[in-house]
Amino acid sequence: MNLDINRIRRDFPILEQQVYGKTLVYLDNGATTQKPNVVIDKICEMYRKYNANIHRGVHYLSEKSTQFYEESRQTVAHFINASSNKEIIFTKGTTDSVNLIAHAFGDRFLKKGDQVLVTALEHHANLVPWQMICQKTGAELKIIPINEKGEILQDKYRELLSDRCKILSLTHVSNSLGTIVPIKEMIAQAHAYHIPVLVDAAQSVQHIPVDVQELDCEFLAFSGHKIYGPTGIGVLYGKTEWLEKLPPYQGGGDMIDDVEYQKSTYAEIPLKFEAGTSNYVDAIALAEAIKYISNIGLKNIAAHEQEILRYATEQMLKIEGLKIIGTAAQKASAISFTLKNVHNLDAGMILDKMGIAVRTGHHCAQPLMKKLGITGTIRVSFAIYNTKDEVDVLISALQKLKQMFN
Amino acid sequence: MNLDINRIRRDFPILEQQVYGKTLVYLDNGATTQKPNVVIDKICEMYRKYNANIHRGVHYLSEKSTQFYEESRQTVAHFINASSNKEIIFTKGTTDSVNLIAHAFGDRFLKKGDQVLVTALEHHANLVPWQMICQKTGAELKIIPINEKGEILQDKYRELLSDRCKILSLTHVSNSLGTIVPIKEMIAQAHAYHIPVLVDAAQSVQHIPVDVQELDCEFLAFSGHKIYGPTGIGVLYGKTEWLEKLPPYQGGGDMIDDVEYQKSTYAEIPLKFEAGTSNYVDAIALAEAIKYISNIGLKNIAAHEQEILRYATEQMLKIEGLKIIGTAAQKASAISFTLKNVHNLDAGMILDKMGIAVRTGHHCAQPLMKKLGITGTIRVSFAIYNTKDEVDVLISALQKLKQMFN
Amino acid sequence: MTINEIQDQIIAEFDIYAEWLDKYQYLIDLASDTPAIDETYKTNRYLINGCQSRVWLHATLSKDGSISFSADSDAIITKGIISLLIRVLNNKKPQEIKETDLYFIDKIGLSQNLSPTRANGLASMLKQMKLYAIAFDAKQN
Amino acid sequence: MTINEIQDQIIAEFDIYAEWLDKYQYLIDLASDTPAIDETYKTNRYLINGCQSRVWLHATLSKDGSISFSADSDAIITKGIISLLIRVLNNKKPQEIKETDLYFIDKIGLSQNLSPTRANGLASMLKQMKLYAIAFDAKQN
Ligand SMILES: Cc1ncc(COP(=O)(O)O)c(C=O)c1O
Ligand SMILES: Cc1ncc(COP(=O)(O)O)c(C=O)c1O
Repeated sequence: MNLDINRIRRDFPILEQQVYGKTLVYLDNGATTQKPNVVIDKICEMYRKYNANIHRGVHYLSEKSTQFYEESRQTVAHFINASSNKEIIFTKGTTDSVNLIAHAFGDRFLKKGDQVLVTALEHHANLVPWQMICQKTGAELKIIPINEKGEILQDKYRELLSDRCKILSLTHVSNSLGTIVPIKEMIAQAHAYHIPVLVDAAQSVQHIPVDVQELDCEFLAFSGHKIYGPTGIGVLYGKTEWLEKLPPYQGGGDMIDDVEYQKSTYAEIPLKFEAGTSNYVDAIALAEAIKYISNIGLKNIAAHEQEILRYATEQMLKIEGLKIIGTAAQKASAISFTLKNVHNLDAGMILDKMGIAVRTGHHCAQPLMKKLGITGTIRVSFAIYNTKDEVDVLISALQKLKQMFN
Repeated sequence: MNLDINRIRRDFPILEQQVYGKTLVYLDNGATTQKPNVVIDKICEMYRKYNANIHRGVHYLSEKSTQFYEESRQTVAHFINASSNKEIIFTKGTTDSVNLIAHAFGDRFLKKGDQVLVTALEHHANLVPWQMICQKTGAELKIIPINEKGEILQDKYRELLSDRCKILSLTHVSNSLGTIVPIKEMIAQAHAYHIPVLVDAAQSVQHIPVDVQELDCEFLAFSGHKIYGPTGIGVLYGKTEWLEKLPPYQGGGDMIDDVEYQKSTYAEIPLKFEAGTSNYVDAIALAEAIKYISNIGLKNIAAHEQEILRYATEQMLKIEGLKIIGTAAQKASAISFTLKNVHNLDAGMILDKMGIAVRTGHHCAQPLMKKLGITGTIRVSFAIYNTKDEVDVLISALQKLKQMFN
Repeated sequence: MTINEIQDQIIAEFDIYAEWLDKYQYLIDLASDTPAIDETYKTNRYLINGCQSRVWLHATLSKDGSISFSADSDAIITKGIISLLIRVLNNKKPQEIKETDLYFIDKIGLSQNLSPTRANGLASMLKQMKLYAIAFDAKQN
Repeated sequence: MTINEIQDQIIAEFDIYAEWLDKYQYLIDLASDTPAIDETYKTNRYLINGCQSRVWLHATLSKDGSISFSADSDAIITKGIISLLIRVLNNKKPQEIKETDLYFIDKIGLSQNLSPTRANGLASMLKQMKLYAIAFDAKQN
């Protein structure tokens, strides 16, 4: 199927914006995606027609919003093929989801002498929480190394696996280099040592089909705002048996069963992990985003984005002095690069003035940048609404930019 | 000044909703408030025109959204009279804010033998996190008792104060009984023992003027959705010196300074406590809500709501078999009551069919309900848009309801 | 009458009322007409989890092999709903109860008009009744 | 020239360029014309915190009691901006530097066009320059 990208673009009002008198070319989708009208309209509709706090309400509005909220949980469960709605927890975002697991898992299962495994590709969100919990529990953080292309060294990974490893947490797609990590195989290998696995899917669910049962991961996290949904909402998937054995993370309303002044018993999953008033409006709008992309089809999205990625890579390699950072065999959506004699910040500022939004710097992956011996990169990252024409605009902008610095 | 409530009502689109063919009478404002058009429109505007991830972005949209986000921090700081923007941390809500403090404070300052003080009035959000941290650290949770009117027993409070108390966390206004707690005096008394104080202002900032410098509290928490703002956003205020000495809560992007694989240094406040992509859209919309009510004026709002409260109380007392639960001398916004021979759930369901939204049950204050010897109450809670006419509708509904059960 | 005949009867009764308030009034009246459960069964042992109000349910196996239920709740509307469930399932054989599909709940609009928490409560009651049936069935065989 | 005369001169220069790209080109050209800092000062000691790119700043007190600055950055536009700051404040007396109000930054539109993080960086540079002035002033008195 060939997608009609121009029709899709019309669903995203912000793409018509002018920036410094130039049509916006938005290539910062790794940081956050833009929102289709259906998502924006759903938020408005909720506030204009149905807003009321969910659960425990006996009145009409509260029943409606509770119903919509629980239907959204169903939509998310279906999207990643969870085996039950209970396995879906709404959080603030990927960072919140990872912190929840690091904290709850660490509290119950980590002690001195244990190891936690992450990869050299991780975003700070999937690194710093583990550093913190390792510091607290005395467990050791082990880093699975990569090669110069940005691919995980599978033999080193297998060497690191042992009974001392208590959990593996790894990204599905690298936000800074675009590498697609072969997580399915890695999860199977971890399971041989009974190691549970958390997948940081912040950069994958919007680009490639993700099926938690096929992957067989114990946990998976992603952010609403990176998958065409609103900010302030995210998802944590967990296998029922695991969610049931983890202690709660935050305390408050909704996550309790019975409370006395001195002690409480907790609700069943998923509510056990949803303390306080949930962000039901954004959860409902996230479900709308998921329906929107499911209608287009994740396979179609992947095909379109791969084509853009291939074309952009090809064109960029023609620019002298441009070096692509991250050349893994399997990549999704993002291209990081440096320009000879041009600092990434300078490049970002100039591209901005040409109407092109890119991200520059360390992309929340400082240790990776240090490892690669650079202070940062310029990153373009694509979404469903990007076109080859936009790539052409980028390429000529880069050429212009080079001239400015010579 | 006399407010033109009908004009204000026109700012809230949901108030025109029909429920079962009857005009909605929304008296569940303690659970969540409705949103004025300016708030809803701001969310749409952000997504349609300015959406981009904040901080670290060098492009136009990112600069704009960062600027609006930081201006919102300023608006919040000004609203509660914080002495600096750095003292404002955006969280998910009150529950998140209290958990942050309980966790960070507990980690650093609580140990076996220490005491944590809360009142018998607390919402689960300001009770369960302290239970959890006490369980973890071995500290003891002490409950300041109340009298049958729902007022804090000040002499008992003073007896509980000692050098063993390490922190006092108390509600400003009780969500279930409406009691206004004399926190200013209580904070001063805690300070005599060098005890820092966290104020749960979830039920006060929308009803009465709150000035953190005048109160002199160390921390203060509230939720956006209860102050006419969106769900998914909340505020934690903290004195600079305290925020600086607390360890970070969640790890991730934005809250770091320098990251290596094995260790990280953290950003300055407030960013140290804002891990991951903040909910900038809802933070910006919250600022809009705050501007909206500041324009009306908190004193005017308080005056109007006190008048409604007085009138409703008076009318309700005329209903035979109706008992008001919580009769403190100082109350704000909420009336809890029971009806003889009518279970609160039955009442809630019938009122709903008459178009009246109230809350029933334990109001996330189970220990308080047990203490009062009841399983729950019916609670009506008012906001700026409620009118005496609506109180009249409620009163005749209650009369009708009584008949149905006799 | 068979289970389905009783269900159809209830649907017909509720059809008379166009207004929701009248349907509720009918539930309240039903509750008042339902005999209360024996006080000895109003204990935690017979309490059903998952209801916002408290519901106690007790069942005995009659000599003819059918089940007889008694129940109570501190909330009247809840009690009215249980009394409908009992009316449908009382004095039926375990086998019948186990296999029955209670369509009347949807048809009288009860399930749409219950909050999800209340709908959970209804599901819990029904589940408990079926559990009794399963237990008695096992005992008999 | 006084500090303000130089500021006005810069404003006039930037006024020529209507397009933002041209202003940036001008900053880039300025940076290339600015002599690099002595390599011995490119150390952490002279690094300014709060900039997204690395900025090194060094200052010495000349015999006539004025301050002479030298600076560098790994980002060219940043270096262009610093070179403007230096042009305005170089060879001025500590007292003058301490008290000066740098309005040119706003007037050429730089501050509106800097991301808040970059604006922070600019503020940090300026702060560091004033700190040198304060230090030298204290030394002299
Ligand atoms: C007094 C009080 N504290 C805390 C909370 C919790 O707020 P949230 O659910 O928005 O986190 C509430 C709201 O129910 C409340 O009324
Ligand atoms: C791979 C990866 N993990 C985690 C995150 C953190 O997501 P959030 O900031 O939405 O919590 C991001 C987003 O920057 C990411 O790209």
